[in-house]
This record gives sequence, C-alpha cells and structure tokens, in this order.
Amino acid sequence: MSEQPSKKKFLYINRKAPYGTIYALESLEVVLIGAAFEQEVSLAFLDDGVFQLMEGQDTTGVGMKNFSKTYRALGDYEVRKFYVEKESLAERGLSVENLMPVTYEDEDDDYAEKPSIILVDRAEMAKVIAANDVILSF
Amino acid sequence: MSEQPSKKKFLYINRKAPYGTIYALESLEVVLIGAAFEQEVSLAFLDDGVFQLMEGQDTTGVGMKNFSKTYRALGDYEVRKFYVEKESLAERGLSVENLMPVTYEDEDDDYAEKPSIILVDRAEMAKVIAANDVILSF
Amino acid sequence: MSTLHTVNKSPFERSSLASCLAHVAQGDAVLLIEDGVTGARRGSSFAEALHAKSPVCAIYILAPDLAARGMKAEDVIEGAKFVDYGGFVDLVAEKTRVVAWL
Amino acid sequence: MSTLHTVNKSPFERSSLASCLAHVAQGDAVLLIEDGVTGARRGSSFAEALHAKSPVCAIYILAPDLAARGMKAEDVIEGAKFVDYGGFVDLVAEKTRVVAWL
Amino acid sequence: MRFGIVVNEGPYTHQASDSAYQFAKAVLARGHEIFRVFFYHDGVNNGTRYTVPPQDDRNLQKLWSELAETHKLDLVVCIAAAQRRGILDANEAKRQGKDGDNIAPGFRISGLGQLIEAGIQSDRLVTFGD
Amino acid sequence: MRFGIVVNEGPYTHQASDSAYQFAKAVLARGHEIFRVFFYHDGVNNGTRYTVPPQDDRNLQKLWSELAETHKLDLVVCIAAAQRRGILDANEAKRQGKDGDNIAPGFRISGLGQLIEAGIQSDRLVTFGD
Repeated sequence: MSEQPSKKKFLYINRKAPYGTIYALESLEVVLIGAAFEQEVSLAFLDDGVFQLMEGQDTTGVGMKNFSKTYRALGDYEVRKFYVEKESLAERGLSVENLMPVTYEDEDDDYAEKPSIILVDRAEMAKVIAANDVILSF
Repeated sequence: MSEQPSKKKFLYINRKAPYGTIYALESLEVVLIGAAFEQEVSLAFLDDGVFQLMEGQDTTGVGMKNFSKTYRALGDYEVRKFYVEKESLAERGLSVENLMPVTYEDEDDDYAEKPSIILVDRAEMAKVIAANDVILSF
Repeated sequence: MSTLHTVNKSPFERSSLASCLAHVAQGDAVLLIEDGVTGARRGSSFAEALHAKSPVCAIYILAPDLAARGMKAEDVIEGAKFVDYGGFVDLVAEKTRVVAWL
Repeated sequence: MSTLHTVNKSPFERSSLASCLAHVAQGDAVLLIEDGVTGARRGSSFAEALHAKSPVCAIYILAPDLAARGMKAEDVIEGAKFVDYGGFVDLVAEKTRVVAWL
Repeated sequence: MRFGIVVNEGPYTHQASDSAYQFAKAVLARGHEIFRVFFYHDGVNNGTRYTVPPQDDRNLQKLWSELAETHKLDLVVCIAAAQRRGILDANEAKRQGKDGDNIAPGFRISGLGQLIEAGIQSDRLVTFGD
Repeated sequence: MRFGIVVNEGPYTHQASDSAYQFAKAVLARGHEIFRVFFYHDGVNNGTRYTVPPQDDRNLQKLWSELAETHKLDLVVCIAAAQRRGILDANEAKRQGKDGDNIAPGFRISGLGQLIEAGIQSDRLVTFGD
C-alpha cells in the first residue's frame, strides 16, 4: 500500500455562477469543514465561478439565502489563497474592482490586513492546478 | 375565462444528447402518453438533440437502457413529424445518413411507407416553433 | 402571435442563449432569468451578439436575478428592459406562447 | 507528475471542454466520457480545436460512451485513443491527479 | 388568464423551483388562475416531506405546500418520474411493497396525461428547469 | 492503489451515478482498493430505498447496495446535502421529528469531513457529476 503524505494540497475549483445552481454554496460548505483538517487549501475561481465573488449581491428579490459574506470570513479559517482568472473576468466584462474585497490578517506581519485574492492569467491557473494534490470541482 | 380550442398544436423541442442526461428518454415518455390525446404533435431536434436519432446506438457497455428503437415506433402513434435542423447536424459533423430511418405508413396513400424526418434549416425551425401552441422543452 | 423566449443559463457556460437568439422571430421577446442575466453584462464577450438582436426582439432581464448576482441596471447592455416577477407574468400573458431554452 | 482531465459534457452545449483544453499542461491527458465523447466527432466544428491539442496532451475516449451514442472508432478525430472502464482506471493510476471539468 | 406551470428540477440544486414558486405567486397576485403545477424529471423531489433545510434558508417544500393550501392549487408529481427517484404516496408504497412513503402535503402523484391536459387547458404553459 | 470516488448527481437524471458505478467495478476488477464512495449534492439521492425504476431498466440503488455488500465498500451520504434533499436514516428521522426514513442498505449518513478524509487517505480522488 502506498504511503500517505502527512499534508496534502487541496484545490477547490469553482466554475459556476452562484444561485442558479447550488454548487457554489455547497462548495463553500466543504471548504469550511475542510479547514479543520490542517491541509493546505487554495480556491480557484474561473469561468462563471468569478461571479461568486461579485460585490453587492442582493438576494432579497429571489428569496434565496445570500451566502456571499462567507467568502470574507474564510481568512479566519486559514483559507487565504483565492486564485481568480483574469481572462474569465475579462470575457464577462468584469474587473477585480467588481469583486468583493477578501482579506486576512497576517499573524507573521503584526496582523496586517492582506488581500486573499490573487489575480492570475490562464497559464498561471494551469500551473496552480498542477501544483495541487487533490482537486475538488464545483 | 378564455375559450379553449378543441385541438392544440404541441411541439416537443429536444436539444440534449441521449444517455448523458435523462431528458431525451423522459421526453419520449411524454410523447407516448401525449399521443393518446388527439392533439397535433410535432418533434423538433436541434442542437445536441440530433444525437438522439443516431443510427446504431449500443448501450451494452454503459449498462443503460437503449430507448432509441422507440423513435421508430412513433409513426404508429400518429407522431410523424420529426423536424431535424440542418445546421445542428453540420456543426456536429453529421448528415442525415447518420440518423436512423424513421418512417410511417400513410393510410391515405395505400399505406405507403413515408419518411417522418423532415430536414429544415434554422430559419424554417424558427417558423416551426412559431406555428405551435404548446412548447415542451427537453 | 409572437413568442416569449426564456433563457436561464449563462452564455459563457452553455449554448442555450446563442441557440435561442438564432431562432427568434421579428417581434418576439427574450427574457433572461437566473444565471441567464449574466449574458447581458456590458462589455462582456457576449454583449455585442445580444445587443445586435435588439432590432428583432426586445431583451428583458429579471431584475431580482440581476441583483442576486451583484449587478445593477447600469451594468448591462443598453436598451435592455427590466421586469420583476409580476412583469414576467405580464410578458407571458402578452405573448402567444413561451419557449424555455433549457 | 501530470494530470488526467475528464470532460463529460458536449462542447456544443457547454464550455467545459474548451476551458479544460485551455488549462492542460504538456504531458497531460484528456479523457472524454458521457456526452463529452460527442466533441471528438470527425468533421465537427470542434474537431480542429481538439486535434490541435494533441501535441500537448493525449486525447482518450471512453469507448462504451461512444458506442451508446451511435459512433464508431472511425467517426472520431485522428490520433484519439480508446479505453474501456478498466483503461479509465489505468489512466487515473498512471497520472498524479484527476481534474473533473464539471 | 389560466396558467400551467412545469417544474423540472428538484429544490436547492437548481434555481428552477425557486423561480417557479416566485412566478406562481406573481401569477396569483396579478389575479390570474393556475390550472396546475406539474413536477417532472427531478422536479418530483420538491414533493418529499423528509427535507430539513438549514434553519436560515427557505423551505421550498413547505412554501409549495402552503401556497397550494392557501390558493387550492393542484400540485401534481409525475408517477413515472417519481418511481425512478423514490417519491411515494401511501397508495404507491403499498402497491410497490415499500415500507413507508414521503409525499408532502398538498402534492398528489398522477400520470403524465396531467401534463398534456395542463397544456390543453391552460392559456399559457411556462416551464422552469435546468 | 487506493481510490476515493465522489458522486455528485442523483440516479437516472445524469449519467454520473452510472459512470461512477462502472468505474468502481473496474477499480475492483483491476485489484485496487476503494477507500470510500462519497455522495454529495444530488448524489445523496442514490441512497434512497424508495426508488422503483422500470423493470426493463437498471436499479442503481440496488447495484450500489450489492456492490457495497460484496466488496465491503463504505458508501457515505453527506448529511448536510441529505437534509436539504430528504434522505434520512432512522437516527436522523428521530432527531428531526420525521415519521419515517428512506436510507438504502449499505449507505450511511455522515459529515463532509468524510469527503476531506477520502481526499487525504486515497491515492486518487475521482469525481463524477453534472
């Protein structure tokens, strides 16, 4: 039987818009639970997944739960790497200014507030995927 | 209350490939039941829906039920208009020769066997849609 | 005798909006709902194709779905009209038939 | 240290195969399963884009899914390789990780 | 005017059930009539009383059941689709030899003919799905 | 080698459950081990014993239950996803005040941590979905 590494790198790939389907919300539920397992965790937002991070989501009119605030809380759970694909934003007429600010407090730097969102191009996103051990797709 | 016409024109729009999802099969189940209601019925096959009519479907390896023979039996249920879109075929590298022959017996013409498949271009398909009263989408 | 077409999927993910636009008739209306509203985003790669159809058919957007996805009226293509669920009902009543591009 | 990418949707309906191909690395493999096999159809509007990737990564097709959709080996693009479910398992074992493009 | 509504997906996974529910409420608010709401494909999963959604989220089964009660709506779950997906009423459970049922109040199980009839009897048929 | 398998869609509606089942059989036939099959999203609907598919079609719930019994597989249904969709075991039914349960033999309900654990403990994690 093969040896298990003590720590694995988990990547959550988010490619779907929120609300039209439940995948964004149920992905977030896995991320929250997974944060307790002391693995390395990164999130990738590409294709329609970038809509999950839109600032100013207001679900009052559709009667659904607005879960967008949860992304901002992930920094407290040591989930601090949000890779967002530039080309996906551009195709959708979006720029990083349309996204909610997601930050974390860096305990190694006097608790300075630092951005969790890391803009990458498509080639860099391919490298992010290849650098992880376990890929969960939503 | 508005008057109900005694007869309505029903159009079944099939846009999905078979087996990957159940929509093609459950569309067919509606068509079979609907045939008993003495309405005018037409089927439209566009986009990936054209794959539903592929000749030679063999589901042995995937362990799923092969329901493709049912299309050929629809002539006996007075379902005799299969509008198939040319552009959808061409985009998928298909021609009408790749489709199963679907025919019906014309009781007004000495039971001559006639083709149910009617090839239409996109503009004609738009007219088919606009000529019907009730549209069921699968 | 015109048709209301509803599209509930993002045109960046699925071909349903493109297929819908290829099958509309003069005087029809297209209503974007659910994830379909993303297709109306100004400056997106789909905006031009959608806007090009506006002389043929009116483009409507279900406003509650737009708001849920963090977008405002000024974020979508020019000429698009907004409805709430009541306006959706009115559109269905005005047109002769509804085609859902699922 | 390469990746197996699985794609289960038709590229005529969804953007997942296009997105997958835009993110493969040299030496990766792409396996088309379920409705994804339709993307390998010879002469289709997607065939060239798929074939163009073959110098970068190998294209595999799950044969039982191809048969279910009425297609034969000669109906798909040149250079594609065929596997059954056992071959699918072998591909997973050979590669370091699996990405499902859902 | 008389409306028929078709719901093709289960609750939560797709927005279809939410959209159909909001649309149905608006139809009634506009003074129109709803001839029937027909649940097909995974839509049958709206009709199980076993769901327990998170307390801070909407309960779609309850919302449908309450709307049906208040407005005397006819909520029909397709029998063929329900059998494939494990939605049963007491009759079906008995007929199929199952030890229980899970149909929610206000929903009834019936055949696909009810969908065709909704198409014939309604002035407009509106479909919500994936 | 040790495999983890994730099933994200219910039976029949999408091919995901069929593909995952055929894949699982092939994993075992190749002499590999299956650490766990985790059912998430609508995948939880594979685990209801109330399904009655047509007699000329495969019964996916039974196929999974039998495979689990023969090979001592661990079939885990996500509790949060199951609550939203109405899949209950006897314990959950009691806890939620429901009058019955519908979990199928060989399936067990547990938390999302079981998915993370499958990712950690398996050499390969393979996902089937929509």
